[in-house]
Amino acid sequence: MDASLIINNFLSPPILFFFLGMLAIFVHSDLDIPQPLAKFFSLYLLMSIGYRGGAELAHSGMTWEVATAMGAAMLMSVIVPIYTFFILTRQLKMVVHDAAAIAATYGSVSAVTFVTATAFLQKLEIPFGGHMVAALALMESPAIIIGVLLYRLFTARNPNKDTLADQNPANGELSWSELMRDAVFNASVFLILGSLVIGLISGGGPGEKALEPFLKDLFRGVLCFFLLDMGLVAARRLKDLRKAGASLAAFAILIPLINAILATAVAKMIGMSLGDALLFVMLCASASYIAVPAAVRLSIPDANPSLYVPMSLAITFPFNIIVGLPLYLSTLKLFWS
Amino acid sequence: MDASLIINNFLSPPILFFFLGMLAIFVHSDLDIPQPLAKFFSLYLLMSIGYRGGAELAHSGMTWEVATAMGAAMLMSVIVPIYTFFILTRQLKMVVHDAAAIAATYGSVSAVTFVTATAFLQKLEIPFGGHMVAALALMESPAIIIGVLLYRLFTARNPNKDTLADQNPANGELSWSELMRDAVFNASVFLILGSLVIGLISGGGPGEKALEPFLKDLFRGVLCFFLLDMGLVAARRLKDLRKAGASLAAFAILIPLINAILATAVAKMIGMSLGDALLFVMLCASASYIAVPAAVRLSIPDANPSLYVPMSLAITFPFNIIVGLPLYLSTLKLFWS
Amino acid sequence: MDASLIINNFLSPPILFFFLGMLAIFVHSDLDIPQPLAKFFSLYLLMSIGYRGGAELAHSGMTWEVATAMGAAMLMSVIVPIYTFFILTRQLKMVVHDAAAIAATYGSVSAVTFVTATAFLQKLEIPFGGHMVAALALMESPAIIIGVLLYRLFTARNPNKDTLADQNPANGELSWSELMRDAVFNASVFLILGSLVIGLISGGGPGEKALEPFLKDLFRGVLCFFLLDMGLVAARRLKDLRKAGASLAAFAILIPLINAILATAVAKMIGMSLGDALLFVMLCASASYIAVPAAVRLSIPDANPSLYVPMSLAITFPFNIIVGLPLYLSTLKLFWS
Amino acid sequence: MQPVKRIEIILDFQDLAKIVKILNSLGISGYTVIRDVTGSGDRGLRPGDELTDVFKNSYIMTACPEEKMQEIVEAIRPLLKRFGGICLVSDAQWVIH
Amino acid sequence: MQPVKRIEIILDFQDLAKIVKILNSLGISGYTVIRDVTGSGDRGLRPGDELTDVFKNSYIMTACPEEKMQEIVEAIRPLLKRFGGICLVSDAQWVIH
Amino acid sequence: MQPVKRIEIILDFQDLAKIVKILNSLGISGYTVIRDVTGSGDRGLRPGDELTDVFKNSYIMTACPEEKMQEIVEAIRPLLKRFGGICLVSDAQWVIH
Ligand SMILES: Nc1ncnc2c1ncn2[C@@H]1O[C@H](COP(=O)(O)O)[C@@H](O)[C@H]1O
Ligand SMILES: Nc1ncnc2c1ncn2[C@@H]1O[C@H](COP(=O)(O)O)[C@@H](O)[C@H]1O
Ligand SMILES: Nc1ncnc2c1ncn2[C@@H]1O[C@H](COP(=O)(O)O)[C@@H](O)[C@H]1O
Ligand code: NA
Ligand code: NA
Ligand code: NA
Repeated sequence: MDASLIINNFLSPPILFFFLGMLAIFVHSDLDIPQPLAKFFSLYLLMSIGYRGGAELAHSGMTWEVATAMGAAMLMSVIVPIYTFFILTRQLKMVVHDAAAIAATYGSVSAVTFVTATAFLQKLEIPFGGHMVAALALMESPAIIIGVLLYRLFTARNPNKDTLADQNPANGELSWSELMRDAVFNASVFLILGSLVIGLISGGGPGEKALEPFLKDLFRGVLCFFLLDMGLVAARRLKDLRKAGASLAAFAILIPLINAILATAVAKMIGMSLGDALLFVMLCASASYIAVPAAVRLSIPDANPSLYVPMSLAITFPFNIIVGLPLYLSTLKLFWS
Repeated sequence: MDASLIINNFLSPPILFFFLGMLAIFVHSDLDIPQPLAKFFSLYLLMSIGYRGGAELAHSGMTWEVATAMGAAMLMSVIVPIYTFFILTRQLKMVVHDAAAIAATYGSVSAVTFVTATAFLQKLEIPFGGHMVAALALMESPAIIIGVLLYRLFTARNPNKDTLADQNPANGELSWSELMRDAVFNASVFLILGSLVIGLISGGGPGEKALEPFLKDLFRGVLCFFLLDMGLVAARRLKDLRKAGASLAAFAILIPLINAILATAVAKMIGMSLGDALLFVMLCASASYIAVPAAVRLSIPDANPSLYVPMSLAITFPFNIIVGLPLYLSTLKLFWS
Repeated sequence: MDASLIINNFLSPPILFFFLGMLAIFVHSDLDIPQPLAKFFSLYLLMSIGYRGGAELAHSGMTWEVATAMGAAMLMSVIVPIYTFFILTRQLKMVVHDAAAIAATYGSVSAVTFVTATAFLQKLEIPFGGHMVAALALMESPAIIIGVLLYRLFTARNPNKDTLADQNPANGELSWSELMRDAVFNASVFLILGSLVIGLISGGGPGEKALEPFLKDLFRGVLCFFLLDMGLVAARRLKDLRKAGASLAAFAILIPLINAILATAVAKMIGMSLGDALLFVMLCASASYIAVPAAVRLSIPDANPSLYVPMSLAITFPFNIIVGLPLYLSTLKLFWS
Repeated sequence: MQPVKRIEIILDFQDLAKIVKILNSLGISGYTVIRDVTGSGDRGLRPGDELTDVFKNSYIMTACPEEKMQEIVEAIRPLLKRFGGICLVSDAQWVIH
Repeated sequence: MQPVKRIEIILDFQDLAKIVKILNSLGISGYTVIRDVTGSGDRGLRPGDELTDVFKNSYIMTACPEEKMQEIVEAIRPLLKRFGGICLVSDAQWVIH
Repeated sequence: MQPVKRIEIILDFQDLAKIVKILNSLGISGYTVIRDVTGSGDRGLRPGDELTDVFKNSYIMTACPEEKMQEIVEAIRPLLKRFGGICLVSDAQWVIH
């Protein structure tokens, strides 16, 4: 294990600002980032990562490497929600609706984790492909759909449903079109994919150069500001974890580790580059807290958000960016050198 | 016609982000730019364009070229509202209050259209003068005042007015001071003019250099973000167009074309440079959707905003930046080469 | 006196944008900066100044110079609230609660004034030490605590207090923990100190370079935008000054001048560099309008905020950045050359 | 002044469009919306501080004639049953102008 | 507790200052404002998503003694007539403190 | 529908947490908050345009059974006495769902 890598990451400004945010809550400071700003920064990061990924893809072109990465991404986002669902229902005796929601959470991905990982790679000057951004966009939705399918498969039909399911659509069955919209056209998938396509189209041209000061140079600074806010929010959610209990807290650290091992194996098998492999591992290890709640709210209405949200936001996310990032990279280095 | 110019503009990031915003509405994505951010970006663009225009004017100084451009701007913003008013009332049989509001809309200008045009010229490396920003500021208000005058001239005195016009100022007559304030000191005119003066005063000094990263380098990126929001808003207004009907929709495309032709002739006559001419044409072809609604609300209270707002915002604005921009430039090139 | 310095400062973009903001209120323009943006810009400025101060401190290290500056900062923030309190109660016959609040206001410091001063020094290429940021953070709280102590010392026990002070904490005595939190962990002290520590830790590394475009290059532009908003707010508060009366208005200009003289003497005595001395003088001359109201609200509840807020925000702040900055520097130059 | 019923509905931000649709379908074109509202209810705290808009509320108020009130309430009730939220009805006087 | 009238006014964002002026002129110094409110009424949808602040509303509420209510309503009515908006009056109990 | 009391509290933004704590301690888990509200009262104008959050208000509303109302009001009154703000109580009907 490369201890210097861990310390190095620990002492990098984005991570330190994340800690600063958490600290602000612990000492009861009134530090507060206005919500419209936090939202803007997340949109900015998605736009930046999407556009730059697309522009790079325009340079490199569609290759075999790209296709296998997409395949691997697809594969993992199908496997993870299924195996975690059974761990949750069988091993942890969890009710179906919560298990399905947590499975969707851990099968889907966190764009902010990905973004933090790209900043980490850039600092270490390890190159990575623009198509990994496409993999990120690709991995957000399938796990959600699988989670909903599992929920519907394993839930006994509600006897009261028939009385409810009258003419009024508000009472009716799950609306697949609403689910698709929430899972595929939610703001974060939409903006990443859209920016990627715009980057693909206009990359290489003079437009790319003119956007650099905004979309590229500010990236690291905005990330610091954004992680300051994430620290505030994560620390506020920490107390919800008491409800989740020790076994779910352990789950929130162990499953990312297992997913990271699986992803490492897959990445080695298909011959990803070191940078791409780290991003792929981060994606698989990460858990969603933006796309999943939006889609699960309507599709698995009885799932308890005060379980899956703090698990991903207050445990898995900090774990991945603080410990996971250098840990996964030093593990990968063992096999890639 | 230079087709490559059209395609080139069509595929430039700002325009593509505008389309992305429209698409988000069509596919019912929940993408949403927080309103305070959208407002900030518009303030930023006005400040940037104003300051840089002023700084450039400080370099070039007040010349004959500048004076004639101001004169031409003044002329066009008087002619346009008058001739469009008569087309609307005579040809389209429109009631006076709506005709006056639409005439003011098309006589006044859109700063965002102007800003998009400057980015277009910068990409093509066609120079333009800082005084065109002054022309922009100059053209916002006169058409509004003329629109209100036409309204008052052609409206039969309201017989109920006397009962209303008691001591209470709330009931009284049009407040000219309020109109002047809304037309001349509205936020966008004020900020552009103020920044222009600041640029004039401090341009050339070390202050200009220090402001470049913020006011100049970020410009293109902010424009993309801003047009993403404009796309969202324009698409939301599209459905209001049904009320407007086909003849007003045609008006919203034909009048810009006529104004562009008039402006081309005037620009040629006074010997503007190619870059200045394009900006002048864009100003004349553009329609206001910020300054006009604010002033018209009180001065022509019976005008229906769901006519003039979607016309300018959802037809004329997209038409001008997508089709108009390259169209007008390739036409100008015919006469300027 | 160096008149060119005064004119130069007067015509610099940040000051001109401050005037523009004030003008907007005087001409009743509807220009308005959304509050979340204004708050973000203040957070940005604190983060930027903190991080860069810390990074510079990492380069220079902890020296004797740093220690004496901290000592001087501590000394001044103890002396100023005490002597001003007695001027207010004895000379101006002010009631104790208002005197204590105003004393705390003038003993504490204004981060925005400091930030404007650093931009001024950078323009003149006068170097200053990163430890002055630490001095800024150090000077925010002590005066507040002294103000509260003075208030409690000189206020006769309220006879009604006993009936109120029942079991309910809402009725109880001053909560020292709340005061400490408001005085020491308020957002602005917390963010400056936190960013300073992060700068200390990560300064010099590659992280510092990557943050430059955001934290350093944008600084001047953001300052302009921010001062535009400060101009709006200051002008809105001007009319509250009528309540304060002429003697308090004079106080709001004379006390900064006296503090500036005291600070000049102290700075000379301990041998500060010219740049550090100017920042130290600005800190001592400045008055708080962020940290103080938050802490005073609970600790000196009967103090009237419509006295101490407009005094510092609408008189002392503009005076210091417009007249004080070049005045203090040209005075310092007499003794430092 | 004319007596009206003041109906207040507080529900998930993301269900706002559904309520507006129902009001429109009942011919109610007068309502006021406060988009960003936080709170707490049966489904726990909704702090409104996250990136997703899922955990925050919206507020809608409509003043309507008494006879319309029952109709609106009936149309909204199943939505509240399914998605959560509350609905309050109170009396008010509409200032005719 | 003391009975009061709760007057709610919803009108154009840009008319807010006019209402405040009227309240001040009537000696009413207690009121609460929510600046950014959207809605729909006789003059159509006011979505509040544009750059201009023209198409959004503000909300003002003031609790006043019964005898003041009539005076306020009469002063506000012509404003509503001219510029649009609504005014509701309801009963409430003020918690004396 | 079930009769309830609608308690509205408007007070300093920075005292919001104190009110929430009191509500929680009384077992009230249903309330709605509008964080950014401006206004004017005995302590003068609170314009909400400054960098500090000291000069702005928050709004909390809770609908509760009649018997709980007195308890809440009594618990809140000393807070209002010390820190300012107002509390209004009115009648409403809760739409059961
Ligand atoms: N008793 C109540 N009083 C006021 N607001 C409430 C009450 N109960 C619920 N709410 C609001 O309605 C939202 C949804 O409630 P619920 O569906 O019960 O979680 C909450 O987040 C609150 O904003
Ligand atoms: N019946 C109503 N109930 C609640 N709010 C209303 C109602 N009618 C109008 N409003 C509000 O008042 C604003 C102006 O109304 P109007 O002048 O009728 O267009 C609307 O945009 C709504 O926010
Ligand atoms: N009569 C009233 N009607 C409505 N809101 C009020 C009233 N009095 C006070 N308020 C609100 O309560 C806040 C604090 O009031 P006060 O403690 O009296 O300064 C004010 O800023 C207003 O937002
Ligand atoms: Na995952
Ligand atoms: Na025009
Ligand atoms: Na001071």
